[in-house]
Amino acid sequence: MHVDLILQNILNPPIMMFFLGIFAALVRSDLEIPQSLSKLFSLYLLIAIGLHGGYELSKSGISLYVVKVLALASFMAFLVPIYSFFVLRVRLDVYNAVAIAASYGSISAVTFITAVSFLDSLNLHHGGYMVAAMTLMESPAIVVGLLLLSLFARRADSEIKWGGVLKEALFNASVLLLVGTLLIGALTGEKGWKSIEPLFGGLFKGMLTFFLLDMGLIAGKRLGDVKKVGVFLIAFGVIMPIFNASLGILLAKLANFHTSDAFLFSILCASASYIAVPAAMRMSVPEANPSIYITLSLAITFPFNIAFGIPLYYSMVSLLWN
Amino acid sequence: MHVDLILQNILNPPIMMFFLGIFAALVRSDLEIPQSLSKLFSLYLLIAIGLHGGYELSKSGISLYVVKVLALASFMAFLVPIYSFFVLRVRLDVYNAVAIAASYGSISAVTFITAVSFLDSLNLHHGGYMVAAMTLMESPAIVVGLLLLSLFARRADSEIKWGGVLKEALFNASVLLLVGTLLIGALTGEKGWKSIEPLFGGLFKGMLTFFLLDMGLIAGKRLGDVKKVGVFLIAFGVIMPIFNASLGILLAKLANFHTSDAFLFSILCASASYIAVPAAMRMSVPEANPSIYITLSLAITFPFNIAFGIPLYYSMVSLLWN
Amino acid sequence: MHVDLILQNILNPPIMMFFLGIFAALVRSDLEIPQSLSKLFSLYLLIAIGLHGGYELSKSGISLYVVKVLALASFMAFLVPIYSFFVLRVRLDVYNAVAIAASYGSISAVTFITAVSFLDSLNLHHGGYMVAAMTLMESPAIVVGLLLLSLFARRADSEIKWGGVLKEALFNASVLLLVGTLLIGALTGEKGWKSIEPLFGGLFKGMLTFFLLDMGLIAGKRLGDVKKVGVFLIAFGVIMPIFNASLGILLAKLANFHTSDAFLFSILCASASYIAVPAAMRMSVPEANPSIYITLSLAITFPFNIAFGIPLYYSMVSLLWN
Amino acid sequence: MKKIEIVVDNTHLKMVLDILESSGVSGYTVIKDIIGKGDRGLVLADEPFEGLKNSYLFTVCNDEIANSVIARIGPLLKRYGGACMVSDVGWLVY
Amino acid sequence: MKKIEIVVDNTHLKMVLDILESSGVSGYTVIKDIIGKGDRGLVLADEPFEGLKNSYLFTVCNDEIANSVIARIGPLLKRYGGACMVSDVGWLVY
Amino acid sequence: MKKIEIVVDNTHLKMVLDILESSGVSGYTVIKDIIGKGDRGLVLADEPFEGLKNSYLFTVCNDEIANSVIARIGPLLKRYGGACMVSDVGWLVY
Ligand SMILES: Nc1ncnc2c1ncn2[C@@H]1O[C@H](COP(=O)(O)O)[C@@H](O)[C@H]1O
Ligand SMILES: Nc1ncnc2c1ncn2[C@@H]1O[C@H](COP(=O)(O)O)[C@@H](O)[C@H]1O
Ligand SMILES: Nc1ncnc2c1ncn2[C@@H]1O[C@H](COP(=O)(O)O)[C@@H](O)[C@H]1O
Ligand code: NA
Ligand code: NA
Ligand code: NA
Repeated sequence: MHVDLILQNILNPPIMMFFLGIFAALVRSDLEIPQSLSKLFSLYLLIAIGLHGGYELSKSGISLYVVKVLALASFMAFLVPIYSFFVLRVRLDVYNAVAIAASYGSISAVTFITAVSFLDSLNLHHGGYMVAAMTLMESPAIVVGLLLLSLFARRADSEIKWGGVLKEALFNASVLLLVGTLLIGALTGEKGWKSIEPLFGGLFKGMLTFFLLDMGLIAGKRLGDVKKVGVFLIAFGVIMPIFNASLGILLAKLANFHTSDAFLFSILCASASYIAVPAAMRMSVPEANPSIYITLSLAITFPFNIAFGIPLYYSMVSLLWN
Repeated sequence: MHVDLILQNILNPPIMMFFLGIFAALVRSDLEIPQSLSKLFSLYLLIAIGLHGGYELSKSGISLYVVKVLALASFMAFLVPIYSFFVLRVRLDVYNAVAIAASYGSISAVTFITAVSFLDSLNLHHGGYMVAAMTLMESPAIVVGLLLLSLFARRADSEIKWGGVLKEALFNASVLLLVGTLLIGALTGEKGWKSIEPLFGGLFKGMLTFFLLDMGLIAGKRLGDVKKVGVFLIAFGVIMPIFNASLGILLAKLANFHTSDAFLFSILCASASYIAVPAAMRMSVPEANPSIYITLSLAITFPFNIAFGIPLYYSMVSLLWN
Repeated sequence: MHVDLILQNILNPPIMMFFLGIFAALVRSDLEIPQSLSKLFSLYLLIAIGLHGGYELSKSGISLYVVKVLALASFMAFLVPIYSFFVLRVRLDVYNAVAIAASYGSISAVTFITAVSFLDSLNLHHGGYMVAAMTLMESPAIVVGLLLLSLFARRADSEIKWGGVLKEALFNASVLLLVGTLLIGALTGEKGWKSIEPLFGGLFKGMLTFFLLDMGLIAGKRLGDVKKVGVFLIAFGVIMPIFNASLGILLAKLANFHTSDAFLFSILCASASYIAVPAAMRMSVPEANPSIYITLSLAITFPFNIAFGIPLYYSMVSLLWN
Repeated sequence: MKKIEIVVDNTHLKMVLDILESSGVSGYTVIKDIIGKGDRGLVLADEPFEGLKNSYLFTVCNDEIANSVIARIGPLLKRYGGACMVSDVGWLVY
Repeated sequence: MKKIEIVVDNTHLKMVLDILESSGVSGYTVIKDIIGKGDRGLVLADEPFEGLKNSYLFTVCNDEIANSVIARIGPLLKRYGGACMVSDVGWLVY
Repeated sequence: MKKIEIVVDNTHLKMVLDILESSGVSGYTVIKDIIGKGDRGLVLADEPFEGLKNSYLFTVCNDEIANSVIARIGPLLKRYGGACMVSDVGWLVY
């Protein structure tokens, strides 16, 4: 990996604002971003990426290639939590292993969006179907996690409330928004997109910049909890993403993905969920400690991917594809 | 009404986002939009429509035609609550009849704004005075409602606190913002508008799209209350708007309005208030049940107008004018 | 001062929205802007001015002239609170004198930003280093204030917690954001700025317009407290800014500042802090009455500078420079 | 001392505070935009119409003032809805 | 009458409210997104994952209902964390 | 058990929480940005300067800890303003 690629990534307003946020949290500045603004930014980014992806889909249509991408995405979403679980079981009880494995089997939309903006800054573009791939990869890990739980845990009341879990998997805010806006973007096409492009297109990178300041504050506040997490899990939080990304890149190479798609796919494999999956886990695996699984994905894997993962996976892809 | 007109209206990002919001509420998704963001969107839209309307007025000036439009708007604002009251009295007590009649005599700014964006998507434009007309139509129904109350209700402490009511009618957030921004837009003219156009012009449709997702969630949550409202009132909530719009269109034809103005006027007649008037009613008619009058205008008439009213009234106007 | 300069200033959407906000507060309209939106606007404006200033700095570099500007800015930040203190001691106890003097020694970023937008409307531009100057002027007054306190107050527990105070001075939200975004803007340069310009450049004046409505509401609500403040302090709140601005202009003339820089420098001298300094004072001078020092800078000096100070100082500069 | 706790909608909050002030309480504390369920059904914190949202407030005062407040609050809550609790509490005087 | 006060995370708030309703309380009041510290550590109001945030709620009911609520709430809080207080309170009937 | 309720401005909230923690309470609950009126006048929830806004907090602890908390909170509230109430409460142990 060339040093300029790291610089290329870091010398970007969004990434630098992320570090500013971490810095503010570490020096205990009184800088605070109200929760409702976090919501504004994250809703905005989901809607923007969904509408834009849908519009791109309306132009490109759904080819065999797209189906292949979506199939491989779904495959990884089932595979990653399984092997992660067994790796985690080396040191952890079943409950925490399930919760963490499920988080890493799912994705982080903000990581994906930051990678998209990295591609943009290299003037590379991605297909709208990658947003569909992201959406497909959000929820399977929840189901896999609970299957693992019912196989390996000996709980008194071991019956899981599958109804609630499936509802959460299908209709959680992020999946619902992404599926909905993909559809809306595809149905309203060029004319629809043009009318809302000034908000959902033009401001995209600026809003990401604003939001990553906030994410930096949030991740920075959790850095204090990292030591409680232990060396094994810290190592897991860094090595697992690299492994997942590498496996993703390998499969993408075998499946002949385009460069940008392979890169974004590696990001999806590498990133871990800190909202949707924890919500499902808190509900169905109360024995697991949320401050472990959230800290791991939010304060270790998320910053690692944002700062080093993006240039690393990108250079791996560049090496293999050129 | 041609089917394409309905499609033309529905295949618009704002309208589709409204349905996505309703869907999210119906499947009880955890998608939530904090109250302060609703405020952001609604303040933004009021300010944007006011500043833009004022700027348009500064270009067009106030002609006799404009005076005619404003006069007819005021006339309807007094007339609608009166006949609505007598229709409602067939089934309801005086208090609830007053509260509902007043709501339907007033207007819904979001409905108006959605209609404006529908016109825009047809490349049709409206005069800034239509925003003035909307503003004029907000409050008279409150006064009419309380006059009806003092005529027909036999309350122990029947004296109404007119001071508070008139203050509410003149200085409620929406009237104050619209009058204020109309003035500011008119006084600062072209130069003023150009300097703020990127925010208040360019982002307009995108912000409406965002806001209608929120309105969909809000209306969707109230859909459960609709059955409590009863068949008579549900019918009222659909038929009354159509009747009011038709009457508005007829008068507009007689008064020789331009096509776009006639359409927007019909929307003003058809729409019902779910904020300003309820605020006044809760204060002065505590006997009326707010969950009836708000549910009716918010969960029945508002969605009806957004989805079907807009193309319906537009095709009625097209028929008569061409 | 020509009347057109006042009009030129007032016939601007941001300033007129400020008055609309004051009006709404005075008539007790139910218009309210949630706290989190105030935060959104103020964070946005700080980030935007910082990133833009940093980008300008990356173009211009740091010359001897820039060093001169920054030096004079720091000088005034130390000087103003000292003489203000002695003026205030004529009527006030040590504690309140310290708190008010410190507020006037610091700056108000919103006043500065409004002055920048006034310059823009005259098609005049300012150097990015003026944002650095503003940042430098934020905190010295806190330190000076506490030094004055330890010299003149005879407190039982007179030892001041310097650690906390210096942390507050260096890492308060506003200083941290400005320093951080100046650096980010400078490091990411042209490419960085272009990517976020649609949000942080294009929307700037619109966001200021929105925010000043809010500031008008906030200042208007405090107008009722003004009478409690007394004639001496009201006079102080108007005359001190004029004096500080005049002194600033004189020094700027001697130091051969460019016109726009001199004007912005006068604004920095004239404006008073109502957030960062009060935060430090409430912590270290609990004997002082916050409703006096905040009301003074927020409800008197801030509106005065916005409405009259800007054209006044600008015409003084114009007179001396041409 | 008595602690009086009240839940009332925003439309009538001002009336309640006026009663408190004119009864001579030394202060009060208000938490706005809470969620509640009672005879008038469920009231959410994100009603589009602000006046329908509930606020929670409490005041601490001596028994005499408490009685006068309760006597005046009762009819108001009866008419407009709301809830009111009274309990004994120690008040830290320093 | 008894006042029961509960702090519980948003994930389990609905369960608690269901228990209240099915126990026959006449109403309840909820304040969302509060800050708390207890056995599970510090819970801030701005967790990115909403389900971890705490809510505070109270209900006023007669002694019999209170006992049934407490009996049913106990196991839930034991499993998922949370806090519960009970006190005597006068309830204004008008 | 005792329930101690405190209203204090955000500037001094941390001091109060430090006192609670060092006195050995098992937990506390905080509601930020509330509205209040007392000797220092009206404090709104939307002051531009955050440090002036009020927070409400409570902790439940045994009598001994309560006494120590009260002894240490008193001087602080005397100097900076604020309010403090104490009452008896049952604490659900599960
Ligand atoms: N039994 C209760 N316990 C706690 N809060 C209540 C109770 N009853 C009513 N409330 C509160 O008072 C508000 C108004 O009550 P109501 O007018 O009966 O709908 C409700 O929305 C609740 O917040
Ligand atoms: N002693 C206490 N006093 C007041 N609130 C408490 C206490 N203990 C716990 N809580 C509240 O209950 C929540 C959950 O407690 P826990 O499950 O023990 O972490 C905490 O976040 C606090 O808000
Ligand atoms: N009698 C009271 N009842 C309820 N809350 C009070 C009372 N007195 C003061 N407070 C609260 O304590 C805060 C600070 O009080 P003070 O320092 O006296 O202004 C006020 O803003 C109120 O929120
Ligand atoms: Na993953
Ligand atoms: Na109408
Ligand atoms: Na100054």
